[in-house]
Amino acid sequence: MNNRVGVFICHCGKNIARTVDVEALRKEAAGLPGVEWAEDDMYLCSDPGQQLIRERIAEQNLDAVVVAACSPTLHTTTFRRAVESAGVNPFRLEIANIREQCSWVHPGTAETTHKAAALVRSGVEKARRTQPLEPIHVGLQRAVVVIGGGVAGIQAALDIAEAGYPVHLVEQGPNLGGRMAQLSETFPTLDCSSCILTPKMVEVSHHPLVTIHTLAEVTDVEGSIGNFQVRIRQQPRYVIAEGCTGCGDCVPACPQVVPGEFDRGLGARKAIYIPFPQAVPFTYTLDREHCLNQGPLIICDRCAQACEPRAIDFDQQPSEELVEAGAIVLATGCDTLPLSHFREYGHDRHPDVIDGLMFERLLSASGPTHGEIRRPSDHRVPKSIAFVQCAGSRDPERGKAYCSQICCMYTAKHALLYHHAVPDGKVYIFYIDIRAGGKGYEEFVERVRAEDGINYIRGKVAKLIPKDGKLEVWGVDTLLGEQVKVEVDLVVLATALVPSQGIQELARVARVAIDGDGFLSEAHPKLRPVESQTRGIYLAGTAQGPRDISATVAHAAGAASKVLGLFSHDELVEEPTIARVNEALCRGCSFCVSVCPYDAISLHEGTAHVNETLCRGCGACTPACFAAALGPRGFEDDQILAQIRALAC
Amino acid sequence: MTEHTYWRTPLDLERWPIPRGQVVVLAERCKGCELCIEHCPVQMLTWSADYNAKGYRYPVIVAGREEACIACGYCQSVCPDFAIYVEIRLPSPEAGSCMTGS
Amino acid sequence: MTSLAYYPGCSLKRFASGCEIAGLEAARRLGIELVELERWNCCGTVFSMSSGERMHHLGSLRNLVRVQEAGYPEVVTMCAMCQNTLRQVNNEVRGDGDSLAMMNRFMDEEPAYRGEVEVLHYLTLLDRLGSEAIAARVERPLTGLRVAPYYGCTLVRPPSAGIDDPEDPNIMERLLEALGAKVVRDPMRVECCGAYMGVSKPGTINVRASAIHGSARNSGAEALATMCPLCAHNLDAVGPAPDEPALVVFYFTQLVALALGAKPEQCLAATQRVDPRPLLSTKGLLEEPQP
Amino acid sequence: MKTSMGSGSTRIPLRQQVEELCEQSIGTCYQCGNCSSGCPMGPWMDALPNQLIRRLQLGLEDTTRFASPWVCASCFACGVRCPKGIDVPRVMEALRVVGLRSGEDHIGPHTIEKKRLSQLPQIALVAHMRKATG
Amino acid sequence: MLIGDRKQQSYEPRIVAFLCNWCAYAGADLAGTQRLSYPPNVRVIRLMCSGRVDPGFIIEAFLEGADGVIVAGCHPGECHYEHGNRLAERRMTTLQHLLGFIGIEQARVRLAWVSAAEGRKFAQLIETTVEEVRALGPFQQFPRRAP
Repeated sequence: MNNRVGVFICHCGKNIARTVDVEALRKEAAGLPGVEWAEDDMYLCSDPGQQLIRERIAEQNLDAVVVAACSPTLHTTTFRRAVESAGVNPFRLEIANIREQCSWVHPGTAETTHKAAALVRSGVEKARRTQPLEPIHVGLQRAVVVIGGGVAGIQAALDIAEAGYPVHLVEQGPNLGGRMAQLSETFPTLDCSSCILTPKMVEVSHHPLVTIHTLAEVTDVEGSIGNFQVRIRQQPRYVIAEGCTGCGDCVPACPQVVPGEFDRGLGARKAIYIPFPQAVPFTYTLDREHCLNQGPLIICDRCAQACEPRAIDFDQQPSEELVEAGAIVLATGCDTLPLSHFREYGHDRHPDVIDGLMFERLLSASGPTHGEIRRPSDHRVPKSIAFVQCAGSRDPERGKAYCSQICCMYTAKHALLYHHAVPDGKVYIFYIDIRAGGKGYEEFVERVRAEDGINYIRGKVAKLIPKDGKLEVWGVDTLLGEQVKVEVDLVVLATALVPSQGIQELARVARVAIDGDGFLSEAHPKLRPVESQTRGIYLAGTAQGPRDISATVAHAAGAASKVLGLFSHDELVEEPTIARVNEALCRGCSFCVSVCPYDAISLHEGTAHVNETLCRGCGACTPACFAAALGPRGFEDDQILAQIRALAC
Repeated sequence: MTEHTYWRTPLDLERWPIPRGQVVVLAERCKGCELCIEHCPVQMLTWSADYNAKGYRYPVIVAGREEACIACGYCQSVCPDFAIYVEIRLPSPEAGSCMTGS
Repeated sequence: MTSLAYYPGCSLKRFASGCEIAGLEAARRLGIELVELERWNCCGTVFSMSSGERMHHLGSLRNLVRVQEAGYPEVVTMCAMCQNTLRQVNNEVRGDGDSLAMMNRFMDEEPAYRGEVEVLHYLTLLDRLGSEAIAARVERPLTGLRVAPYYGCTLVRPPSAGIDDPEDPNIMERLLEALGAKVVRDPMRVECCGAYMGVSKPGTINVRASAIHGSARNSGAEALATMCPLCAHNLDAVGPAPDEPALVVFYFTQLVALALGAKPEQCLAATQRVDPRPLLSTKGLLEEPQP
Repeated sequence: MKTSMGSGSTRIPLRQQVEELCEQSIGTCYQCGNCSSGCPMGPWMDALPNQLIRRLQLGLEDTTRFASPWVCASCFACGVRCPKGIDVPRVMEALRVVGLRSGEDHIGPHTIEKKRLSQLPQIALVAHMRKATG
Repeated sequence: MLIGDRKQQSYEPRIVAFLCNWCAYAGADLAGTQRLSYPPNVRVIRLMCSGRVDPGFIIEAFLEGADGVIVAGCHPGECHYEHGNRLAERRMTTLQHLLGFIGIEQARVRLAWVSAAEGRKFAQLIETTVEEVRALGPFQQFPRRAP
């Protein structure tokens, strides 16, 4: 126990001295057990004030300090530096908050001084029981794993790699590009989506510091900030990447035609394929699920025979790789609510009821119709289209309670592009509210609204009835107060954005939280939007919540800058005020393990062990410990009990 | 009604030519093991009504499925008696389309 | 032979008797004995949805007490409206102990209802047997008969009282397929026929019936199958406007009885405005089943 | 203006009255109109269901003058489709109850032709009487 | 001497408050910044999280002469440490069941959620707690420990 405590009482001008009798307080403090020196000063936080503390430490050979002043949130760092420079361990400083929680809130009566004295006494009792603590230094692996090869993942990977750090970009599918690659044009500028994405894809694929893992998944994450070990499982492509020249000779040879995922089933592909002409890497993929060779027996090898460079390898096996990384960026993107969800809109599974992403493929020059809008049932050019917004969004009862953010805009874009392609076509947009809150967005919607032949109808659609090759849309115009029935050739549902499949498993593996809708949870909705609740793991793009391309890119750049901020240090310096186990007392009951919010405690050979980089010192484990074997440094039981004794009497 | 996500007929099927083949059966070599009929991925083979000289039924093409052969070569690969083979016709866009797979 | 309590309701004893006669015959042929409750009263026809009108539930509640007295855990209904009203009242009192206690006090001449009876619709009963078991009993498959099931409202809505998905039900389709019929999925099959509004606004029913008949016809149906006496009345007895063609409207039970080999007079006992016999005879469904 | 006996200005506001009767939260409606889109009786209504709810949200006491609740066939389609989980049929029922409590029936045997009366099935008559008479 | 034996004088309840660093303590600081006044009967112990509060601390406070105890943390769902406040809630709920058994009125122990933005709420919390504990009278069930 330290018995050479110095107490320094600040007047804070008149802020404290107005209501607290500082002189009485000093006298009281000087008489407390363990106090070697007590002094007051006008402004302790000023340079002369700090100098005073330093001098007294040296003169009086103090080994712990109590500063009675303002809130510790304001000047802890100031006074820690001051005592440290005088040779006292900074964690032997205690602050008694006699301003915010005493002099400012109570009148100038004896009772206020009385309270201040109690707070000082409490501080002294704690200070006497402090131990010297050293900050924890942790090495830092300056490499990143970015999970998800869409525009968010690409942006984050490029930003980090440009700063000079190696990046592993892990993509589940056979190629990069994500959702953005599927889009035709982007709102509100009508830039061609693949034209602006392709250069980025090429850049990331050629970057010497970026390693791209396609057909790959992260199956396990160990470790913590600065030192993650990420297990990447690589699915076989059955095409040797180095060998494939992308000539495509294998494709006509393949006898198996299947609906392609990239075209949302509106376009076909072979069992050996490349999803789209700009794909990166430009390597073909053999889809064994649809290949004729289902067993180990290879009988149809027509693709292999057609392949001049002999790049097809039916014997490829899954492989695993363990990657060291200091940070992880999750950019797993989004999906849309499946059309089968909407039983009232397509109970007969009408081919001409499609979702917005399918319509993007119909509009896309690289799509199945080369950009000509044709409806799936009979390939005719639709003469009328109904767009149904909020299909599953803003529908807490049967869909998702949230607004999907992008549907108002892409529906307006769809209407405009269709109208340009089919000038005599009729468009009916059924909406509830138009949400166009981006730069140039409202202007874009206004432009679409002004088009002749595009009708915005305020009201939700209850049902679609197939009728004589058309679809009868049952809607309402809530502004007119009349029911609306229109027969159209094609119905496009603006389906709600949902997190990608598999995100729950990834969240479990990476130990990040997900919200009630399945999106990844940010650390703070306003102030820490790109950080997950797990340190060292950052979020980018629609994995965290619905957003459009520009917001996704900004979010990803934000995540990258957080990673770079982390990497700007030589090593991680962690506060030492974390939990500590007295191994002699620990009985290995594991109660602490179950209460720790950070999975920072584990049992090794029957004794609790604290991972110093995961522990954040909340102290939740301590009350759970029956053996009193566990306590957070700086807030240990004996310190708090001494404070209680000092305060309660 | 399929629950498969992508159940619509792709709009560009005709753009995806499928290699075509012509199955040739050497009936007299066949000893009726059924492997070719069993393995044909487009189910275009069935038993003949009559018997060959050895007294076996042999594979014949299902009526109406003459054009179904995708020249995969399964039948000739599995035939233990070299009694069936496929002549490959070059894929052509107008060869017609038949979507296979699930 | 399984024995179950049976609540017919008023319509099945009068203008919808065809539904009951065929339904009972079909049940007999499937080895199910439906024992009609000794005393029963009107269910109230419609469920009162207002918090202040609990007394309207008494009719249904008394019937549930009758089932409880007779010692059956379940009661089978054929009428869609009866099943809806009984089920909703049952749900209401089960979910609200105070309400049940109040109602029991009010019916102090009756034994207190304990809330344990389950209301079961005839369709659910058949579905429990399973398509395969029913298909095995079919003597006169409805081959070639293109039927559009028509659910109307009260079989499927509200979801708490419905027997299948409110937007996309499938139970009648499954059973009709088991009977060998060609099932037509009509998009209007859960849309309201106008219900009781025919009383005060007769014209509305023709409009609704036209839409429903027209949609089923466009979908390729030759007949509609329903389980609701009020739907049957509106779609058949009232029907579309006079100049518009009308499909044959069957009670679902009639098709079951027919397929299971019952005599045509048992299946088609009550008068149907649109005579089903010509349609059935073109399909050879009025002949004696082949052994 | 019609005034209920013994009520005057102390009468409970209509919205509160309806909310108590139907046990639904009228305020959650965001006027998407889905209830009205699929309403089979919509063509015969003088105000669509969403409009009635809007009027109730605003506390307009004259909402009771509309005929719509008496045209509603209680088919429950609106309630099934409401994205906000409002059981709209219950709101309609509450409006009917409010109307009936003022002592006015909206149908009676005398209003129906004798000949039709004998042709109408009891299920329709009982149902309609239950919904439209006090 | 400043500190007399208060039980001899007119009764002023003594409240010990355990505040989490991120929400409740910051809320108490805000009350100060806003110069809200509240009774000086409260003595604050700053902890990193309300989940650190051991029920034993509360008993200890009563043993040492406190008349009431406040535990305050972040609002549910806003815990700086994911769910430490939930642990506090569970521990306090259990403790509440046992208080009567050991002779402490339940009203003497209060669990509250105060955010960093709720200075006024903090001041009101102290006011109402002091009033309620004052009404209960001094806590004298336990013989005071010898100092």
